[in-house]
Amino acid sequence: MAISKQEKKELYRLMALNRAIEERLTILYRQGKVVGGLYRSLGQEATSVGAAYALRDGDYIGAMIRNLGSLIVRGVKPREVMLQYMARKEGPTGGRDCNLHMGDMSRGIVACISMLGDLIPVMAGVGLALKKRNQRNVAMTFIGDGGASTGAFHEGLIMAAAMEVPLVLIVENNGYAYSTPTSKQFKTKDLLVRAQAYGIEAAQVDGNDIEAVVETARAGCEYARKTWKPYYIEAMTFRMKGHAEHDDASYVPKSLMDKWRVKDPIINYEKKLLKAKVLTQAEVDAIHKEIQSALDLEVDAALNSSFPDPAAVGDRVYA
Amino acid sequence: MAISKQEKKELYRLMALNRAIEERLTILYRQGKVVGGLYRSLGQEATSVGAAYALRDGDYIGAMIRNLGSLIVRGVKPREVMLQYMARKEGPTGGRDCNLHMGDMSRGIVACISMLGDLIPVMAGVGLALKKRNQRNVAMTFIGDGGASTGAFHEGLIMAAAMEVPLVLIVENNGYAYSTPTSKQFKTKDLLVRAQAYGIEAAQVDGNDIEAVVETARAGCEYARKTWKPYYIEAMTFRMKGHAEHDDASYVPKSLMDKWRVKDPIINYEKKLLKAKVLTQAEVDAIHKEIQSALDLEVDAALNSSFPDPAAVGDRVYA
Amino acid sequence: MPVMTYLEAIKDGIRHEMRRDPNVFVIGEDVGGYGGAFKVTQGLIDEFGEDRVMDTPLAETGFVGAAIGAAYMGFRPVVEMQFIDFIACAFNQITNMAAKSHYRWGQQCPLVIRGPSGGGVSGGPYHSQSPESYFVHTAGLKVVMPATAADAKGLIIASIRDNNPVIYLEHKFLYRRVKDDVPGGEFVVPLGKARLAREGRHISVITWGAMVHTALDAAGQLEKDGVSLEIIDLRSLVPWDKEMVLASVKKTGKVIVLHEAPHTGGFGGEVSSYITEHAFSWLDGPVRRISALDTPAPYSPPLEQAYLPQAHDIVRVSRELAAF
Amino acid sequence: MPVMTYLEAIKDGIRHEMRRDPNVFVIGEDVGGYGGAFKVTQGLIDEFGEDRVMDTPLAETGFVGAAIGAAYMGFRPVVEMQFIDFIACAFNQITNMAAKSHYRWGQQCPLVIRGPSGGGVSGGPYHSQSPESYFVHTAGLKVVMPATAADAKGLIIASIRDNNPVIYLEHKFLYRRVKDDVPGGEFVVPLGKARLAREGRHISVITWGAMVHTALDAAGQLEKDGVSLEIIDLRSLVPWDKEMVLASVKKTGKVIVLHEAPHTGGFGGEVSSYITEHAFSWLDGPVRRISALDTPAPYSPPLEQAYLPQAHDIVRVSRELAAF
Ligand SMILES: Cc1ncc(C[n+]2csc(CCOP(=O)(O)OP(=O)(O)O)c2C)c(N)n1
Ligand SMILES: Cc1ncc(C[n+]2csc(CCOP(=O)(O)OP(=O)(O)O)c2C)c(N)n1
Ligand SMILES: [Mg+2]
Ligand SMILES: [Mg+2]
Repeated sequence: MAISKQEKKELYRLMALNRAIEERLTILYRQGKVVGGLYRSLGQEATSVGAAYALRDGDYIGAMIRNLGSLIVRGVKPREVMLQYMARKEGPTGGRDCNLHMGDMSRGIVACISMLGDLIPVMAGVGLALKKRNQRNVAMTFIGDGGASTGAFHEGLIMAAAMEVPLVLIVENNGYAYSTPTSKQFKTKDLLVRAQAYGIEAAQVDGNDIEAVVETARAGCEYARKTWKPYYIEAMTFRMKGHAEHDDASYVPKSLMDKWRVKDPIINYEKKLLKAKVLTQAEVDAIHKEIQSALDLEVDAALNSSFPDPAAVGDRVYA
Repeated sequence: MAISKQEKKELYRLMALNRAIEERLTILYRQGKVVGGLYRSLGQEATSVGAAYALRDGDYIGAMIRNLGSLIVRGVKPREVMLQYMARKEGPTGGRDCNLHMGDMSRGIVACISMLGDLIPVMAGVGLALKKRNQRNVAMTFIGDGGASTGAFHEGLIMAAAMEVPLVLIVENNGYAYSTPTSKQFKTKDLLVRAQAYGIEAAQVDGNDIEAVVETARAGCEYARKTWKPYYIEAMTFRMKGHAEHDDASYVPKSLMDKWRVKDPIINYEKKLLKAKVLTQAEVDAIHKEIQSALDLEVDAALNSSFPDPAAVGDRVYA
Repeated sequence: MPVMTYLEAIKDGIRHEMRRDPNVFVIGEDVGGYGGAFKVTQGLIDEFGEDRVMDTPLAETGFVGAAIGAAYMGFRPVVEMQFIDFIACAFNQITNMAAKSHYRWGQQCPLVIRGPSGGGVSGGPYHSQSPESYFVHTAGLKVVMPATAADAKGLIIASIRDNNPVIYLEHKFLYRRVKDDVPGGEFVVPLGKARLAREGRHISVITWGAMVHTALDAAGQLEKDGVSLEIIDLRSLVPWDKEMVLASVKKTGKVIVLHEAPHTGGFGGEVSSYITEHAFSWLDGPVRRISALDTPAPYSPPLEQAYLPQAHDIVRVSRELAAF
Repeated sequence: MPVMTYLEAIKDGIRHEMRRDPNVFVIGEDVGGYGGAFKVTQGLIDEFGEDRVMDTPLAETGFVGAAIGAAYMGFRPVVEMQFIDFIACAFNQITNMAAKSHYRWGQQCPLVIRGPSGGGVSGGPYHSQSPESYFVHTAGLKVVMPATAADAKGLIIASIRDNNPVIYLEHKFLYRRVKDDVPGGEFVVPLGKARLAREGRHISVITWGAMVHTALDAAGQLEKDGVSLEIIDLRSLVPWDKEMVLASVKKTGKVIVLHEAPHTGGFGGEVSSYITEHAFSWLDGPVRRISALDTPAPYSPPLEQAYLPQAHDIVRVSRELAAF
């Protein structure tokens, strides 16, 4: 299914929104308004937005902490993100959990936990439930090059392969796990080989090319919906910031940053769409302006919202 | 390094001893003398004996509960096995642990625990220690087709590959994990593909052909000693008994049992050595007679040994 | 009322729920055609098929995780650990994923994790553990430990119907040794209600699981000496029946908390402290704890007997308390 | 004596041991060039090189397992959990492999697993846990929780020299907030010896980790009311200093056990029960426990404050006890 002109514009807008929200959060972080750490997806927006864009009604997503783009695509509102990062009462977790640890099954969103890898078997279980219901949908989730070393990654894929369930796993190979480069994590060229170990169909994609990501993810989801089997996508991308805002990433060689800076997924896509006349410069400007003025309101609203009532601390431990 | 005539005789004797000890244990089990379960390696003796036979002075082994053959090769005495299975005071664990859960670092033997897979990272750590000491030896361990699904398997191989340590892993693909056939565990043809996922050198071998096992294991150990890198061997074999003596394995199709019965590693090796005139029938008979009369003494000694003193129960929790 | 073994009663409860609710399914190693290592699920596959009695690869984190995902989707998985000791391999999924999802994001996770626990069968360090204390300390989990066949059924049904993750610890020693009248069909024993296993006058013994039977043994012996034990079988540890316990303590003034798990950090400390906090003025002596030793579970019978609490330990401590 | 932060003191202790014993090495995620998420190991790689300050893949079971193997071989690994919460991912290796090897087969396993624990920094459910109770219940492990910079050093050295697996729980809130005189060079604080953090007359507060400081706060407030708290910092929970605790209890007759971990099944129950068992006749009131709530650790500051024990909770309970 080719990507329509309208979809291209939307993809551009979604990536721009992804980045704009994070930039606002960075400002709020510096102002001491974000509570705790801030995890950026700078440079990885195409993977996050593009993968989720392949989803349909009834599909499920388990986003990780750099997958703001995915959450936006699946209907999470900027306000929710702001409220969550500022630990407010009206945020999606009522201030109980932080950053993108948020879920809402009514919108098909499963919350992650910090322990990397553990969402993979859980999303395999979501896939199992879909199959049990005979519902032709997928359960998509993400993992980093770092998280791919966990036992949960292995056991999750083992389960998905054995049960034949429509799990779509996006492996974001972004060069580093915190300060540890992939060369210290594994000796293979990439992580695509891992899928073969489980007999899982797989593809590799340029994670900075949004259209390629959308097409690959659509093909993967289609396959999973049709066969009930898992699909594995390795997106090659790069983390253009430190692990979190407090980390200046000085351990990343400048040459590597420079190499990837020119591959910026948003700037390049903008150029491409302008060149292809899908967008005009005026439209681009309008998109950004609209995003910014909307975010002004969201940030204000979030800043003016209240913190949770301490009396609520003991609520909701049990269903 | 070709296998010498003398070595061939020894390999035959070791496999015969492996089986004979287990047959005695089965009798003792039926007599109610074995405390707890009994786990046989019937049909897998060539893998267990052959892999360990590739080891040298200074190498380490982490045997699993079907690797009696490996332990014998590495110096464990039949008496120790009897005492352990009968929960006696003078047994290797003083009656604290069961079956082949026994270790002795002075003989290079690391004890397994029941949780499958967990010995793999531990043996990677033994390999790490060897490398730190600049000692050109290997750390060998085993896993079944079932245990290969554990997160510990994945994390152990990830660690061995990343640290580049001389771990030699023998994957015993014996058709079943308890009652679960490999077809319900994984969809790939075999488990050799898993090694590639980690960039680990690997080979597959007929696990019922003792000479092939020895040669493959020697090559793997040689590689690991020389490069400090891990090596992975998949041995194709079959579990000719139930998971334990209480399990009649009625879930295994008769045709499968029949197919593998004719591949018996000991009977076939005996035929081969007789034909090649490495052994005469008289020598074969002598080997068995010697084993049996030695075992008569061992069984008697074990039966006459005492149980642990209950007063010792609290000893040795801390070093 | 039909007489069933403890093991049959568990199966009867699971079967009843599977018939009642199509969202209930069983998942674990060898639970299908083989019927599980102890045969608790034997025969279920014949009635419900492979889709609802699922054999899995050997991957505790994998299948517990998958069960959590299915629970989020509205299913009610009943996960078997082949031996409960292997629950350590899924510890993170249980304590961090399942236990916390309702608190964190309001998502219920109706899940039962069950399996053979406890000692007395020479299982050694990895087939004898009584791990309840690891889970009682994790908010969001419930913990259930039946002592009788009737409770085994009524509590597994309540656990399956509960909207939270429940750790249901069966005692392997009781599987075929305990047999009692079990109501057929619908039968629910609510979580959090203890059972008065024996009425008595002098000392309250608060216990759970297989130790209920050991306490009853001791009570028989002590009766001759004129020491009368009241025995409360907690049935579930989270939630636990504080009211019944306090009422008994206020009656007797003397208390033993008895459990099979090792001593230090065992749930006995929780019960004992709670009693002291809430019934101090009624106590005629210190709350005493009797438990297994602080060692791994040893394999050899003489060692295991010394490790596990025995009736004579209860007799001894009861006499000391009676004389206090 | 040099003044160091709690964090510097940990590093100073590790460095001291690495200089003294070539078998000591550090292993974990990002511990090398990056110096660890909190920079506890910063600079060690410059002095000791990559072979002794090893960055690993993201695999807690893998690197804990590897450390165990190296420990069996005579090395003394110091494993860092990036946050202690991730220790749940290595639970089986720690509780079943490392803890039990000496009992089972006589093999010592000298290993330290350390990492940032505790709350108060809005870390949320997975960066705030105080998991000591999971480990105190596992025979074969030792558990250490320093409250001062000097102890942080003296205890990490004792932990590294210990021949058993030691869970060393640093408190992230104290890393840079606590600063005190720390002896340079050789300095060992033996495991199992508590510290009298404050002498007092009326109520004994038994506590550990960051709560020592909260208790000191409360003591200052109560002094004005004429209520004098004696504060005992346990320093290590396995083994724990029963003698010092009993001596204090016999002096004051009133006790608070205070900890940061959730309430039910916390180590407070162990300490409270033990005191009641062994000093019943000296108690002028029930041993009271103060702890975090039975919830996951919430993220938002007002919730986290309500969750964690605060000085005013100690003040309140102390007044109640004083009036008993
Ligand atoms: C099981 C586990 N161990 C350790 C951590 C701490 N940690 C958080 S992010 C991170 C690096 C993750 O790297 P990667 O998976 O490549 O994701 P990226 O940050 O590059 O998106 C680490 C070690 C964790 N979250 N989970
Ligand atoms: C982590 C873990 N889960 C479950 C078990 C229970 N169990 C013991 S043996 C076994 C099957 C093992 O199969 P495999 O690894 O193929 O070894 P084999 O018995 O065929 O030699 C199972 C499930 C275990 N020992 N460890
Ligand atoms: Mg990464
Ligand atoms: Mg097998």
